[in-house]
Amino acid sequence: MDAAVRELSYAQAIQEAMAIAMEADENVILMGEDIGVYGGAFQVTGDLVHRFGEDRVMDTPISELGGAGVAVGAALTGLKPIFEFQFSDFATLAMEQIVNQAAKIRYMLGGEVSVPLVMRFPAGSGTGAAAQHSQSLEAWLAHVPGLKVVQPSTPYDVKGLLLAAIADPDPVMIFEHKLLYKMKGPVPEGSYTVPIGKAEIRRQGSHVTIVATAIMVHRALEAAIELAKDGIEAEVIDLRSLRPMDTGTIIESVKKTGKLICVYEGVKTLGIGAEISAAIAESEAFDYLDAPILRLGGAECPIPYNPDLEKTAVPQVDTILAAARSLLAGRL
Amino acid sequence: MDAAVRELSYAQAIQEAMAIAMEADENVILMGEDIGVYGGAFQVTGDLVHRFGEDRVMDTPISELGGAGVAVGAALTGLKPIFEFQFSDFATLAMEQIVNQAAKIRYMLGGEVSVPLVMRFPAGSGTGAAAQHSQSLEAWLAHVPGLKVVQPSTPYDVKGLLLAAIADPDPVMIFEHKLLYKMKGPVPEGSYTVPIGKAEIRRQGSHVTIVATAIMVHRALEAAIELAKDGIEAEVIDLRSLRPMDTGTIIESVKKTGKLICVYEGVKTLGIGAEISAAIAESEAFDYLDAPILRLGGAECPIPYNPDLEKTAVPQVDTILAAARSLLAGRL
Amino acid sequence: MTMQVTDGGRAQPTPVPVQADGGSNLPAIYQRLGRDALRDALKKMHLIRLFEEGAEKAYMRGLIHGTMHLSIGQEASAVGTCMPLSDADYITSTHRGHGHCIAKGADVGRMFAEFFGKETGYCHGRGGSMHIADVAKGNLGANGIVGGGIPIAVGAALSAKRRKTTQVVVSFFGDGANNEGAFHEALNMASVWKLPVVFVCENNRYGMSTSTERSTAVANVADRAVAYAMPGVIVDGNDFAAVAQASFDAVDRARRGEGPTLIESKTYRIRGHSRSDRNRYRTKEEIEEWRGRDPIVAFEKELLDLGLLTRDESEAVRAEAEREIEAAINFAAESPAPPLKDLTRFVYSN
Amino acid sequence: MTMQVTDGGRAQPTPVPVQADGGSNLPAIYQRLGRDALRDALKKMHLIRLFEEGAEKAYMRGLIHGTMHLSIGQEASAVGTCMPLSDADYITSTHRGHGHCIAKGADVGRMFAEFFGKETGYCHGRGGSMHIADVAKGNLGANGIVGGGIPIAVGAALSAKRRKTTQVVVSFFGDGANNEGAFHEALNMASVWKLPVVFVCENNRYGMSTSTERSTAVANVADRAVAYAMPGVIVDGNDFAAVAQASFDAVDRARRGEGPTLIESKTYRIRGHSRSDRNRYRTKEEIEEWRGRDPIVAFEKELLDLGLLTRDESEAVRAEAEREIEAAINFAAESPAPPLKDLTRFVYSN
Ligand SMILES: Cc1ncc(C[n+]2csc(CCOP(=O)(O)OP(=O)(O)O)c2C)c(N)n1
Ligand SMILES: Cc1ncc(C[n+]2csc(CCOP(=O)(O)OP(=O)(O)O)c2C)c(N)n1
Ligand SMILES: [Mg+2]
Ligand SMILES: [Mg+2]
Repeated sequence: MDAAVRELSYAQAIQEAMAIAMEADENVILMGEDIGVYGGAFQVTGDLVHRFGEDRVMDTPISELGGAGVAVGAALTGLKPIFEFQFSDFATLAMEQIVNQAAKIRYMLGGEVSVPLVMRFPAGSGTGAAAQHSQSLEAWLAHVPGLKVVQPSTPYDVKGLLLAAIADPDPVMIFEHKLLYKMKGPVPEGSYTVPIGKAEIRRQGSHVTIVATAIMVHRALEAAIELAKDGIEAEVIDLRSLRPMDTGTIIESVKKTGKLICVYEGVKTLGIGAEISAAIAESEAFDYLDAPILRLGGAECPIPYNPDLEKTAVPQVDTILAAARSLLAGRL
Repeated sequence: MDAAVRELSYAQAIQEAMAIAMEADENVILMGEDIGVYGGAFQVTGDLVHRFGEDRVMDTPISELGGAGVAVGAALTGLKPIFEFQFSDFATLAMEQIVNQAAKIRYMLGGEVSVPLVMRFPAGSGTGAAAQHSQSLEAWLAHVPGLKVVQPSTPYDVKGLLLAAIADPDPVMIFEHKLLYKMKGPVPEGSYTVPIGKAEIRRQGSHVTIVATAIMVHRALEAAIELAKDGIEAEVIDLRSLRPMDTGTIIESVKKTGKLICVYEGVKTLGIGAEISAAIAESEAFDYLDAPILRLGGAECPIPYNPDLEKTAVPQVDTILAAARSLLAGRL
Repeated sequence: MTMQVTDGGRAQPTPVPVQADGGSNLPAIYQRLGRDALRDALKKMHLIRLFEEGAEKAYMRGLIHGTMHLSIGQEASAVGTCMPLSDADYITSTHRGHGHCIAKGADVGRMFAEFFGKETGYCHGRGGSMHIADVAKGNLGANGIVGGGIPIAVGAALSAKRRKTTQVVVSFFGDGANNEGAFHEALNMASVWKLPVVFVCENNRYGMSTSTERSTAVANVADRAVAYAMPGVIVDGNDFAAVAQASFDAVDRARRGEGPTLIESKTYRIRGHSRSDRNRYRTKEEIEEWRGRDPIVAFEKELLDLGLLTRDESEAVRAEAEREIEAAINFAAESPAPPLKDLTRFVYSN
Repeated sequence: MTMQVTDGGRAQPTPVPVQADGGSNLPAIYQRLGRDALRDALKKMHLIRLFEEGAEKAYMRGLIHGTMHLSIGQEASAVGTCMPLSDADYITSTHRGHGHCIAKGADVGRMFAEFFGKETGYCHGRGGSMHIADVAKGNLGANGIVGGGIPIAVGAALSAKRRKTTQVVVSFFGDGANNEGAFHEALNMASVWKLPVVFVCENNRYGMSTSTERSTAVANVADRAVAYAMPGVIVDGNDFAAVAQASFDAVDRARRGEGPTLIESKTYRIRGHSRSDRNRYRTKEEIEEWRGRDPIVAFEKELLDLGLLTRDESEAVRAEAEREIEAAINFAAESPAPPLKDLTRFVYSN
C-alpha cells in the first residue's frame, strides 16, 4: 500500500465513509441512538451531526424495533438510511424488521422494490461489558437470504466495504468489532469500494490455511508469525464477507495446504466457522484435506464479566498457536 | 414398539404431554396467542382451556416480546410456563427475551436462579403461508448457549421430549414442523420422557449416513427405501436434539459408512447441517470419510408463495435420492 | 374521482358539483368528493366484496393453497380511508389487506393472479395474499407480521418529509396490532418527528379469537392517542361518510405538516379470522347483528336516498364490478406460473 | 424498619412511634414508617452515594474493567420506592441499578465483589455491575437491556398472583425505556390481568444523551398511564417522603388486588451516563442546579428539622455507612477470582 497514505482509526474510517456518501447523496441519512451530539457510543459518528444537521444524523428514541422499521420504510421510498445499533446485541429487538421485512420484501414483492439499507453492528467481547453487550451474532444474519453480511477487519476495508454497502441496492449488515475501533491503518482519501463477497489473503503460506474473521484476523496473523519460527507457514485468509461467502478463495488455499482452521469469535456451535468448514467439506477441496478441519470459536457460554474469564471465552493468539501446532504435529 | 399402543397425531401427543404435566404440577401454565377457546392456530392446545381454565391456559395479547418476557419472569419465580409462538417466525420479535434473558440469566447471576421455561415453535414450509410464516429458524437458537433445542419428528418423540423439557430446569425450545401435526404414530399413555441430547437411528445401513431433522427424517426414510432397491443401504439418523447435539451417534455411523449427507429444511447456509458437517469434519470420523460431506438444505431465498416454487425451495425425497446416488456413484 | 397528481404528490380532486335532493342532509364530505368519486367508491366496495367472495370460492375449489383473511364487512373502512389519497401517497396494509389494495386502486386481475400464485400477479406469485402490494399505486404491501407495517409507514413518512414532498402515508392495522411494541415505538416516533402519517386502526373487535376486552387495557384504541400527543378519532367504520371525513381531516392535517393522527375505525369482520376459524369466541347473534349493518348496503341506500345515485346506476355499478371480477379470475386462472428455475430470482437486485 | 415477613410476603412494619417536634408538619408517611425505618433509609441513601463514589474511584484506579452507570442524585428514588417492600417482594432493576440493589437490602461487600469480578460477588463474578442481583432479598437483577426487566417483572407478578401470595413486584426503569415496545406490551398485560406490579420510571431527563423532549411524545411518562387504564402518578424523585408515599399507595393498591400503577419519579443523574460521557447534551448550569437539590442533604435536613434525627445520630449514620463501604471494598479486593476452569459453569443447571 502507498506509504504516503495517511492512517486513520477503524472508527474514523467508518465516519469518513459515511461523510463521503452523505456529501454525494443527500438521501443518505444516519439513524441511531445517541449518534448526534453524543457522537455515538463508540464515537463513530463523532461530529457528523454538526456537519450534516440533526435531520440527517438522527437520534432515535430507544426503540430498536421501530427504528429499524422506520429505516426499512425510508429505504423503500427513496432514502438510503445507515442505521446504527448501539451494540449488536440490541439487534435481538429488531430481528423482525431485519429478517422478515428488510431481507424479504424485495422477494415477497416479486422484485418490485428494493431496500437500500445499511445497518451497523458494534459487536464482540473484550470490553468488560458482560453477556448482554458482547455477543457476536453475525452468523444469525448470514443465515438469512436477502441480506448481505460483511465483517471488515481493517480501517481500509471498513471504509471500502461501507461505501460498497451504501452503493448496494440491497440491505447490507456490517459487523464492526468494538476492539478494532481504535486500530489504525492506512486509508486512502476519497471514495473507493471493497467488493462485497471477496475474501482477502492476508498472508501467504503453504502448510495450513487459517480463515479468520474480524479481530481474529489479527490474532491469526500474530500466530502465523510465531508459527513461522517453527517452520510452519500459515496462509491467513480474512473472510470479510459472510454472505455471500467467497468459498473459491478458501478452496484454492486448502487445495494447496490440505489443512484448514477456522477462527471466529461467535459461539463455536453454528458460528461462521461451521459454514466455512461445511462449505469446504462439501467442495472439491475435500479430496485435498489431509487433516480434520478445526474450528476455534467462542466458548459455549455467555460472555462472562470477569476479565480473565472473558478472555478465556474467545480464541486468543495462544489458542490458535496450540491448535495449529497440534494439527500439524507429525504432518509437516 | 408395542402393537397395542394407540396412535395419536403429533398435535395430540403434544397436547397430551401438556395435560399430563399440568395434572401433575399446578405451576405448569400455558401461554400464547389464541391457545384458549380457539384451541391454538394449529389446534395443539385444543380443549385444554376447558379442562384447566383460563388462568392456566392463558390467551396473551399479540405481544410476543412482552409475552416471552412474562414467561421468563414467571419461570424465574416459581411457575413453569409453556409458551407457544403462533408461528416460529414471530420469535423474531422475542429474540431479546429468549436470547439475552432466558438463555443468559442463570449464567449472568452466577447460578443463583434457573429458568424452567419451555417454548414451542411451529415451524417450516409447505402450507402456502409464504415467506413470513414458513421459516425454519432453529439454527439461530441452537447457536445460543443456555438454551436447549429439540426438533422431534414423531408423535412418540414429541411427547417424550416435551415432558423432558418441562422437567428440565433450563429453557428448552421445541421446534415442531407444521406438516407433522397431523401425522399419526404410536404414543404410549401416561408419562415418559425422551432424553434431550440423544439422536435416534431410524434405519440401519452401511453405505451412507443420512442425518435429518424434523420432516426431513421422513423424507430421508422414504428415500432410503428407494435407495435400497438400488442396493444402497442408507443409515438414517434422526438428530432430534440440536443443542446439545449427539455427535457421538453420528461419528459412529460415519465410521461405518464413510459418507455423510445432512438433510434439513432451514436455509442451507448456516443451517443445522453446517454444524453437523463441521462437527464430523473436526472429529475422529474425519479419517473415515471417503467422500465430501453433502448438505441438502433450504434454498437461498425466502419461502415463495407459489406451491411449486415452495416445494422446490426445500429438500424433497427426490433431492435426497439424487444426492445419495451421485455421492455413491462409482464408490459402492 | 379525477385526480391531478403533482410531483410532490398532493392530490388535487376536481369534484363534479353535487346537486342532490339531500339538501342540508348532505354530508359535507359528499359535497367535497362529488358524484363521480362517490360512485367510484361504491364500485370499489363492491369490488372488494366480490373479490373476497371470489377468493373464498376459489379456495373451496382448491385453486389456492395457504390461508386467507377476508375483509367482508370492512369495505367502507378501506375505501373511505383511501379517499383523500393520490397514487403518490403511500399505504401499508395487513394480512387482511385485499380491501386496502383495491381501495388504493389496484387491478383485481393482477390481485387474483397473485392469489393464484401466478407470474402475472402483483408479486409474480412470490408473495400471495399476505404480501400483495401495488407499488405503482402507493401500496407498499400487505404484511404477514401483525404490526409489522406500522414502523415501515413511519419510515415512508420520514422519507416523504425529508424529500420535501407533500406525500402522506396511511398505515392500516387491526385492533390486535395495537398491543404490539411496534405500534408504540412507531407512533411515538411519528409524533416526536411530526411526520405526515395517519394511523388507521380497523377495530373489528377481535385479534383472531381474542376480543379487545381481553387483550387491550383501554376501551378504545383511540384512547391511546394521548400517550403519543396526537389526536385520537373514533369513527363508525361501517359508515363510509364518517370514515372519509375522518380520513380527510387527518390527511389534511398531515399535509399541513401538523403531524400524525390515530383513527380508530370501529367495524366487524363477518367471516372467520381465516379458513380454520370455528367462531367459538363469538356468538351467531353478534355476527347476525353486524350483518345487518352491512356497509355497502348502507352506503348504497344513502346515495339513493340523497339522490346521488339512481337505481339504474346502482345496478350498473354492481354489474360492472361483477364483470371486472369475472374477467380478473379468468385472467388469473389462465396466467402462467413462475418458472421453477426462477426460484431465487428477486432475492437480490443483482 | 423492622419487618415481619409472612409466607405470603406481606410486609408487616412495626413502626417505632414518632414523637417529633415537627408536629403537624410531619408527613403522614413518616408517621407510618417510624424513626428506625427513617434512619435506616438515610443510611441506605448514604450507602448508595458512597458505593457509587467508591466504584468511581476503583474505576479510576483501574480495578474495574468495563463501564458503569452511577445513580448519584437518584438515591431518594431508589430507597423511597423500596420502603413498602419486604424481602419476599421482588424488584427488577436496570443498568443503573446499584441504588436499587442497596435499597432492597443487599450487602455492599458482595456488591463490590461482583463489581470487581470476584467469586464472592452476588453473581460469582459472571455478571458484573450491569447484572447485579440479590435473589434472596427479592432483587431479580439489574439488566443490560433497556426495558428488558419490565416484562420480567410482569411475569413475576403473574407468578405471585397465580401462586396466591401477596407478593408485589416493583419494576424500575428509566425515561429512555418508556419508548421501548417492551414497556408498552408489559404495561398492557399487567393491566389486562390486574397484576400486583408497580412500574417506577425514574425520569432523570435523559436516555444517555437524548432528552425526553427529543425522545418522548408526551411531557410526562406518567401521561402514558391512561393508555393502560392504570393510575399515573408523578412524584418529585428527590423528595424521599413523596417517593415513599407514592410507593406505599401503589404497593397497597397492588396488594389489595387492584392492579398496577405507573409512578414517574422525576430526578436527575449528576454523573455522566457512563464513563465515556462528555456531557455535551446538557449544560453545567443544569447539573449545578440539580446538585443543589441533593436528595440526601434534603432528607437529612428534613429529619433534623422535624426532630427525627439529632446531629450526633446523623454523623453516626454516615460514619457507619462509611465503615461498611470501606470494609466492603476490602472484602471485595481480597476475594478470589473465579477459577478459569469454571468458564462454562452455571450455563445449565446440570
Ligand atoms: C407478530 C404476529 N403475531 C401473530 C400473528 C398471527 N396472527 C395473524 S392475524 C392475527 C390477528 C390480528 O388481529 P388484528 O390486528 O385485530 O387484525 P384482524 O385479523 O382482526 O384484521 C394474528 C394473531 C402474526 N401474523 N404476526
Ligand atoms: C435495548 C437497549 N438499547 C440501548 C441500550 C444502550 N443504553 C444503555 S443505557 C441507555 C440509556 C437509558 O436511558 P434511561 O432508560 O433513561 O435510563 P438512565 O440511563 O437514564 O438511567 C442506553 C441507550 C441498551 N442497553 N439496551
Ligand atoms: Mg381485529
Ligand atoms: Mg434516563
